[in-house]
Amino acid sequence: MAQTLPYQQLTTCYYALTAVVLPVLAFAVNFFLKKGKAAGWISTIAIGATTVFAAIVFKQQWNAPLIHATIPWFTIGGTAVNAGILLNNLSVLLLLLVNVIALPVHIYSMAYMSHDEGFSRYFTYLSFFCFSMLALVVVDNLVLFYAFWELVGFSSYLLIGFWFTRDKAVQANKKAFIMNRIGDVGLLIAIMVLFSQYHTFDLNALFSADGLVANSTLTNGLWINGTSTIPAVWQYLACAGLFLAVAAKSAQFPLHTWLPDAMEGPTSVSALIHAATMVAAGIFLLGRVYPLFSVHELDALAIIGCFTAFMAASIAITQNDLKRILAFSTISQLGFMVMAMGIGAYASSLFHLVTHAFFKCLLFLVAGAVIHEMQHIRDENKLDFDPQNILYMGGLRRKMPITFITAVIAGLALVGLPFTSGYLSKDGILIQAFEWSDTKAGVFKIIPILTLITSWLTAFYVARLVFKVFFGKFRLSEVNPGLKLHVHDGPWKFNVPMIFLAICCLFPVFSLNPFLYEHAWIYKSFLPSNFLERMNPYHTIIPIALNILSLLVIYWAYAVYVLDKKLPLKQNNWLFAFSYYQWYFNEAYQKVFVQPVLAISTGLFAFDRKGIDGLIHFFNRIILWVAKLSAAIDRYVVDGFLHFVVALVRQIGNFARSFQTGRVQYYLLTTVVAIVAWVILKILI
Amino acid sequence: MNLLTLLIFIPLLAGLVIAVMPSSLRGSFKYITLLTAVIQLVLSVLIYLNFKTGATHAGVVHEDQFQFVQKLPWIRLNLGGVGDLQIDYFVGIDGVSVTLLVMSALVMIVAVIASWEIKTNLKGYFILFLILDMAVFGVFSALDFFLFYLFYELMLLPLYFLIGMWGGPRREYASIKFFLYTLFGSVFMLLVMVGLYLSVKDPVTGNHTFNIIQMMNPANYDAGSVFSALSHQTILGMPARMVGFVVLFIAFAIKVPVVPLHTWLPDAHVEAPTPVSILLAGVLLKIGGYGIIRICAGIFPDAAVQSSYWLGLLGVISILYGALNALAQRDLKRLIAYSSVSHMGFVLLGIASFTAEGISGAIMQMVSHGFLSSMLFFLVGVVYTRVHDRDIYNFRGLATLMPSYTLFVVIAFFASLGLPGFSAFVAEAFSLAGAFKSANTNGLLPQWMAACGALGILLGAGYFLWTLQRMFFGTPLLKGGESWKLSLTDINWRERSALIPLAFMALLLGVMPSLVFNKINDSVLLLVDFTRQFIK
Amino acid sequence: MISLTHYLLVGACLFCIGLYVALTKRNAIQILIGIELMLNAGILNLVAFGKFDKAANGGQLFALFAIVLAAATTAVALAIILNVYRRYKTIDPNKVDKLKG
Amino acid sequence: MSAAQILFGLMSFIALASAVYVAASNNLVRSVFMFFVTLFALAGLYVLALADFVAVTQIVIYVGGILVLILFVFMLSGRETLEAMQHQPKRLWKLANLPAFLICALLLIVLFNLFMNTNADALPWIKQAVHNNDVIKAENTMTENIGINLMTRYLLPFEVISILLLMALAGAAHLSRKEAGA
Amino acid sequence: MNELLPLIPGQLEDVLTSLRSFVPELCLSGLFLLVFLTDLIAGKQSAWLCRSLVSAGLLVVLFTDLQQVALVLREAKVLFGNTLILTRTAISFKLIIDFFAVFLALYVGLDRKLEQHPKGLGDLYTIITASLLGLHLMTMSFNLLMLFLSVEMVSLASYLLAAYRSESGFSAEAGLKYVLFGAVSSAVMLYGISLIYSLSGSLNYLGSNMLPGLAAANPVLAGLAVVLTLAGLGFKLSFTPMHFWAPDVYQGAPTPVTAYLSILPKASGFALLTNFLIPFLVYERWHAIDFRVLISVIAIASMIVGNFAAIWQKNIKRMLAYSSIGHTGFLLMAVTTFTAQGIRSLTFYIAAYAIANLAALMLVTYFSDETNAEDLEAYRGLGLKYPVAAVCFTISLISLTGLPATVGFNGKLLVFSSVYSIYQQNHSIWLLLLLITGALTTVVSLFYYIKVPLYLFIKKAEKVIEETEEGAAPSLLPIIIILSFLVILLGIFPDFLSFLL
Repeated sequence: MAQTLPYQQLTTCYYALTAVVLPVLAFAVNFFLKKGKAAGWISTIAIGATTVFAAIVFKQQWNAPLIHATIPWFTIGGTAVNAGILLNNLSVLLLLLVNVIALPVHIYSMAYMSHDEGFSRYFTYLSFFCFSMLALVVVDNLVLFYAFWELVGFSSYLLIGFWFTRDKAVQANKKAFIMNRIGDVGLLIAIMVLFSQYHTFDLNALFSADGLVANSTLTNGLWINGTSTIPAVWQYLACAGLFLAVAAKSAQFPLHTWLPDAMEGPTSVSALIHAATMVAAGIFLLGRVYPLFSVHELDALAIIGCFTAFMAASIAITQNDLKRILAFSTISQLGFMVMAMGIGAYASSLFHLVTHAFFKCLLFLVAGAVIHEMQHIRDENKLDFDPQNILYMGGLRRKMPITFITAVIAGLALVGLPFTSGYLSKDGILIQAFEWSDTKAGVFKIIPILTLITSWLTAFYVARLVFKVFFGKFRLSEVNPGLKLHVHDGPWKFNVPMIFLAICCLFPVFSLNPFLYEHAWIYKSFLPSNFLERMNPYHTIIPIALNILSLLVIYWAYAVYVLDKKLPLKQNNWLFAFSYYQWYFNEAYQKVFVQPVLAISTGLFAFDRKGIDGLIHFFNRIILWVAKLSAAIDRYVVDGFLHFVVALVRQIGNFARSFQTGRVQYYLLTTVVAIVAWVILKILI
Repeated sequence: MNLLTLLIFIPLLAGLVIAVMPSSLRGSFKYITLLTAVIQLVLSVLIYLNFKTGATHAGVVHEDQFQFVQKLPWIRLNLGGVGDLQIDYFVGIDGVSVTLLVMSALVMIVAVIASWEIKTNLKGYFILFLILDMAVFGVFSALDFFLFYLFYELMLLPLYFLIGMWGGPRREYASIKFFLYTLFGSVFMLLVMVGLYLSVKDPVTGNHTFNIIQMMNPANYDAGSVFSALSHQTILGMPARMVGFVVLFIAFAIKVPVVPLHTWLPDAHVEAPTPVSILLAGVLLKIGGYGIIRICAGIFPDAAVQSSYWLGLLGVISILYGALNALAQRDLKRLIAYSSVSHMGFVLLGIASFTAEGISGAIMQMVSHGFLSSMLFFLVGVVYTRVHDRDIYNFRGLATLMPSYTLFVVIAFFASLGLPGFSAFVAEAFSLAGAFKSANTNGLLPQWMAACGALGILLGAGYFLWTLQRMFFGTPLLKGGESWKLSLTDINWRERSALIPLAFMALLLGVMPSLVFNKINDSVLLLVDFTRQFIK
Repeated sequence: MISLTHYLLVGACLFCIGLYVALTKRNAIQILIGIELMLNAGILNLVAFGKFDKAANGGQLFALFAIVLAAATTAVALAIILNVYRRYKTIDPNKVDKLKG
Repeated sequence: MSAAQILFGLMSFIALASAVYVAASNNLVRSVFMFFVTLFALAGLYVLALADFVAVTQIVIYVGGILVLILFVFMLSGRETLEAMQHQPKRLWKLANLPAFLICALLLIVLFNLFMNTNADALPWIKQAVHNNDVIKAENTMTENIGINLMTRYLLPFEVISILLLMALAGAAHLSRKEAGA
Repeated sequence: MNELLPLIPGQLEDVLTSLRSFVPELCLSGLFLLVFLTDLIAGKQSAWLCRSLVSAGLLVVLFTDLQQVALVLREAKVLFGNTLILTRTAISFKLIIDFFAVFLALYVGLDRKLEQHPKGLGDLYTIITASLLGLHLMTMSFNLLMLFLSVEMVSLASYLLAAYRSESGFSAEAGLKYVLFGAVSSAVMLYGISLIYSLSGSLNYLGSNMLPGLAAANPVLAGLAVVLTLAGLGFKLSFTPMHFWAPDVYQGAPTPVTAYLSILPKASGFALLTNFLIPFLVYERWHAIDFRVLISVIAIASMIVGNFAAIWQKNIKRMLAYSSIGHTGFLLMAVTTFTAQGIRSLTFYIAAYAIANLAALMLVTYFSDETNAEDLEAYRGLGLKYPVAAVCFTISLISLTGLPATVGFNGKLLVFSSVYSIYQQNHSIWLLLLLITGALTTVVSLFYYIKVPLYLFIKKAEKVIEETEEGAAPSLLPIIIILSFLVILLGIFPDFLSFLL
């Protein structure tokens, strides 16, 4: 370390570095060892050790003054680019979070992937991902940030396409990478704008409390920094680029469609990367560059976040693929976080990031466990069905109690019922959204209201998911009576991580007071904004209204899915078999609630598929078309010009030799004509 | 013995040795060539290690700051009226050239290894190869324009034959196209060279001189000479210096190649045998970029700065156009050839910015592309030698059949598309950063160019990933069926030995770009400083 | 006194007639005759103007040399024509056109 | 009009008329003989220009040399040659000759125009020669003069042309030689 | 008696002093007589004897040429009463001519077709030796009579050489065309000279009357006179529009003769041209013709016609013929400078062109003798069968194209620089056009030159290559190798050549 840091800080730095480096060592070892079961242990031990270091760093650094340690990396022109780490609350929190999520997932994976041919490859990739992710959170400059930002995407690419012989997986990873690349380009442009304005890549210099960004202003269409002034449009462009990056990584509208497709990867990967860590990187980025955004840009963030949240939730309602439901849910929750950033609820947003990481990861692990069993059934009975379809499941709560319980805890956290972590974080966002809207024009009320509706939709789909999977009867055996069913909870490698994560979904981990999000330690450490005096009525009304209605929704769902056992969608032919009252309820439910929502949902889904994806396909086609066109231009115009020149040269040559008739008198005549022509020319001039 | 001279002429020596050896020893030719290449690598590494940095060793426009200089009087023709024709054997390097030398030396080795696949006319092949080898190093080290031009042209003929004799089915067309294209550029370069020679006088001897460094000093120009900045001469109504610059630029742009002067490249690459493709993409394209920096920008900084907008525009067009064309290809080699066009566009964009970041990025991109394109072409050669087919649609699921091969392909592809951790990322990022910064610092390039250039990165991901998906992933399905399956064995130790160093270098430079930047920084800064005074 | 212009004019006529003969005749020997006419036009000029160059006598001597050279040329040309006749059985130079393009 | 002028007119007329006949005739033998006439007429013109030695040479070499040579060629190549040469299709005016005719006429017009515009008798050098009395008079015998000049001032050309003739001799002899003899 | 008598001793004295500067020519004359007599006496065996005699004699002549250098170190010498001028440039030209004459003398005996000529080669040597005298005189002539005489001498020799293989129809046809075209040209030239004489009363370039007389005359008439004279020279140089004979004759003539025709008369023709033109340029009252423009236009036309038409050629000799027209254009470019530097570059370029062209034509002979290959198509795949010869061919063609590391490149560079330095002074658009055309036609020339290596190496032979029974003369290839080596050596160290020129 170049700077002289106090010994304490120096060790902290080394610990942090060790935490980053260990996974890459594991990666290297696995990479060169090739096949072998040892890979799982190597990676897991590495991540375990990393977790320990991360915890130490966290302990030492949480709420302590930030540490910024650098070594010179290279010098380009007049700019010395340093490599270093920046440890503040944000980074150490994420450092710990990633590890705490990654460790259970590693353990889980050892069981989950144990029969896969690519076992060691899997852990190689996984370690690489951990390395990239951990490095991403601690690095101190934009170049490195971009580097790891993209490496995270790359490892995600590798993991989504882990089963590379499956066409869908390969399509999905390509899509994911390219969409992320769009975001990367945005980020790159943003970085370049910042660099050209501030001539540095250093995050601390740029974004610290009294950093360069904080001291520059946007006035009269100009972006003024101490040394240079450029048109404000570049500031907008930087923000747009950053937003694009966030949208791509955190699957925000309109770049969200890769995430559902990314579910083609192993479930454990989805749990780690596409639920808890990588997708949160966008939020992390927002947290890092927060000072850059002006008020209007934040408003735009809020709107888009809110819209994404609502849209994804409404889509999640009707999905039947277990992992897709969770994927849309993730998009929705990320939307919450982005919106929270937009409304200035910086602390809540990060808080939600943390809590969400736990419960969503847990949900995926649960899903993985269930799918694992379903696959087992499929293979054992030599059937052909989609093991991820929740319509085939049901009643698993007795077969898989631990899984069930953890699922319920995670689900409740996701819904945001009291005593869970989700309650704490989500509540805060909602309350602050209402408070924020008070300061804005009336139209902005839509945002908190839409958020509220989204919460209820969340409650519904979570309930639907849990009921479909764990309640009622096992629907597959109704269709195939002779089904061999050896369904049970997974091995300890499944259970221990799940239980651990379930514990993390409960309130004591974050706040001793289960009802007041302001008391959460994470929240407190992130300098909450000032307008949250518990004076206003939102703080009472919203939690109560929200939770009561949520419970109501869950009950509806219970009514529909457990008591009814029939999908409300196909009600007409099945209704008479059930009680009138229930039918009436269903009818009402259909008419009043489900159908409109479903309509919106299908509409939005269609929009998602046809509209956004269609648009992307359209762009894709346009690009391909342009590519073909330019290839044609290349062949026919550019090369054609060349061939034309060659033909021209040959024709001139042909003309020149056309005089060469072989007749000597003709030659003489030509010569004489030339001379006489010269004489006449001479006379005329 | 001067290291640089040794470096340049060792291949010639080896070529002579091969020339006099009887054909019965033809098996040993490749080993001799390999040995030569290894010696060259050792020498170039020695040079690299002994290369001094610091503001007093920046070079560029200061003749005394060049290193490993050897200057011998060579041609002194008494021409009567206008004094002696003064041509020196003058070689030396500064930051701009040193990294390119090391890169070239390594790529040479890879090309020699790739030459194992050559089975016919070994003697001719290796002699031509070695002549080419010599010319390449000569070009990078020559500081006398005449010498530079000599080496520059000396590359044409060996390449013509290498493509023409050992190439694919349309080799005649490709080789003649290549030759004519390049010659077109270089003949006009000759005219400008002569014009420069007659405009510049060596202040010491008073003779006209071909010394490139002296051509950079406006004080050395004869008052009233064509290219004197003060005399404001015109050629066909255009400012003479601008004409000179444009002509030189076109000559080098053909080499780079810059759209729309690129169409020789896909044909040449597709038809060339693998080692020649490697050399072509890995080394020869760099000569274009090197020439633009050293010659165009060095000798005509005023014109270069004036026309930087157009240079940048051409760079951006190359980036996008090359990438789009790559997307439309189904021949793997052609795809990679077009990707070269796209990647070299970054070089031009970086240079056009005339910022330290941009030019460093451009040089880095040249070095990086040298490694990566060699790797890519080598990889194409691997498949092609096995089944003699390169059509992307004829393959599927190669990852299952050739896992190690696929690993290298993935590395090469991702490194090429600018994945951080590999050299191309640093290079492209800083080329773009330079271009971006330009608007702010010297006002030469508008920012939208950099932004458009960034789109090229995106498109790059498009075609590489598409290829990966289409060709390597999925379940194996080959056009040639079982027989192909049998021939498509995974890469062997020899192929590995070529690929690993390249991949390693790409990675090393990605992680430690200072290996390049430290050596070039002083020169780049000086160059930027030097050009800055011409910015109005 | 005969004006020199007259000599020039006669020479010009002779030259042009000779040229016409050389350009149009389909017989190598006739072409040769045309050439002799052209040569004589030149000689005529030399002789006419040589009158005013008594000391050096350039005109007349040149004329002598020219006559001798014409003779030598004719001899060589005839030898060649004879050869062509042996090969092609014609001395029409337009029919002797295997070499062209 | 002096006798010289009349003679000049006559000689010129004969020379040009016979030349035109040569141009117009398709009969080889006749044109050869008309060419003979032209040469004689020209020799007359030379005499009028006070170049008697040249005139004599003209007659000796052309008539005695060249024409005889041409006739020799006829004979060497045999009777059938002569017939083949004589029996050419009658084409006095062929359209194909039109361009040649036009260009020759054009050249003639140009030359006439130029010569008429130039007062040849008043050229500076001629005036100077008259002034220096460097003009050949009718009473001078130029043969002596020519002899001296050939041996002094023009010695080199004189010697060179001897080599030239020797070479032409060797070459022409080589070409005309029968192959079998070698 | 005669008023000339008093002048005789002075003039004889002049002749005697001039003889001292006339040693090479005297040697040549002696050699001519010797060869002529040997040929007469020796009969059938004469070829071998004559060849050795000529080669040895030429070496002596070369030596005497070199000795002459000392004579003209300070200033040019005027010989034989203003008929000849001996300058350093003339010596350079003579050196070039004699040097290549040695090679040609060796070469003619190595061409199988010529060697098998039933009438023997003895006369050929006689003619060549005599023509060399003419060539020498051409380089030095400073007088219209000498000009006409020397041109005629060379022309006559050329006709005879072109038609030499009397058993071949092509040779006879080439001879016929050549002699007819040449005779008309010389008639035209004679007419032009007679006009010059008419207008000025002088045959000496520097005679007191010539230039003032011409300058005072009607500019069109004076111009016409000069242009007609130039037309005769143009025939020797074969520049456009006097080039038409060249392709036919070059193709039809025996290959060594083609080599002779494309090198020697061309070289001395340029000497003659510069000698003829420079007085006009020096004389400031001459305005009838701007020679720089005229020559530039001719040069451009020649470069275009020669190079572009060559693209179409299938026969190698014919292609080289067209290319030599192009080279004439390029050489004229050097003439347009009318400076010492330009003339030096001219001689250099001629030498460069001559080496490469000679080598190329020898290779034409070589392949023709080995496999009866005359056309490009027949060259298919020969490169792999005859690698050394094919490599030499490539080298010489590269030199003709003017790519570096060959002597042709240096020549091109020198010509470009000399033209450029003039352009720098006067900014004449014509010079710029010349430069651009020169560059463009270089590219075009590659287009056809490269076809030869293309067919030799790259195109695969479609059928089995048939070899002739006896093959090429064994000593042909070593000579070719020497020449190719010279091409490279002088490409890298042009000093060796420029030292001599």
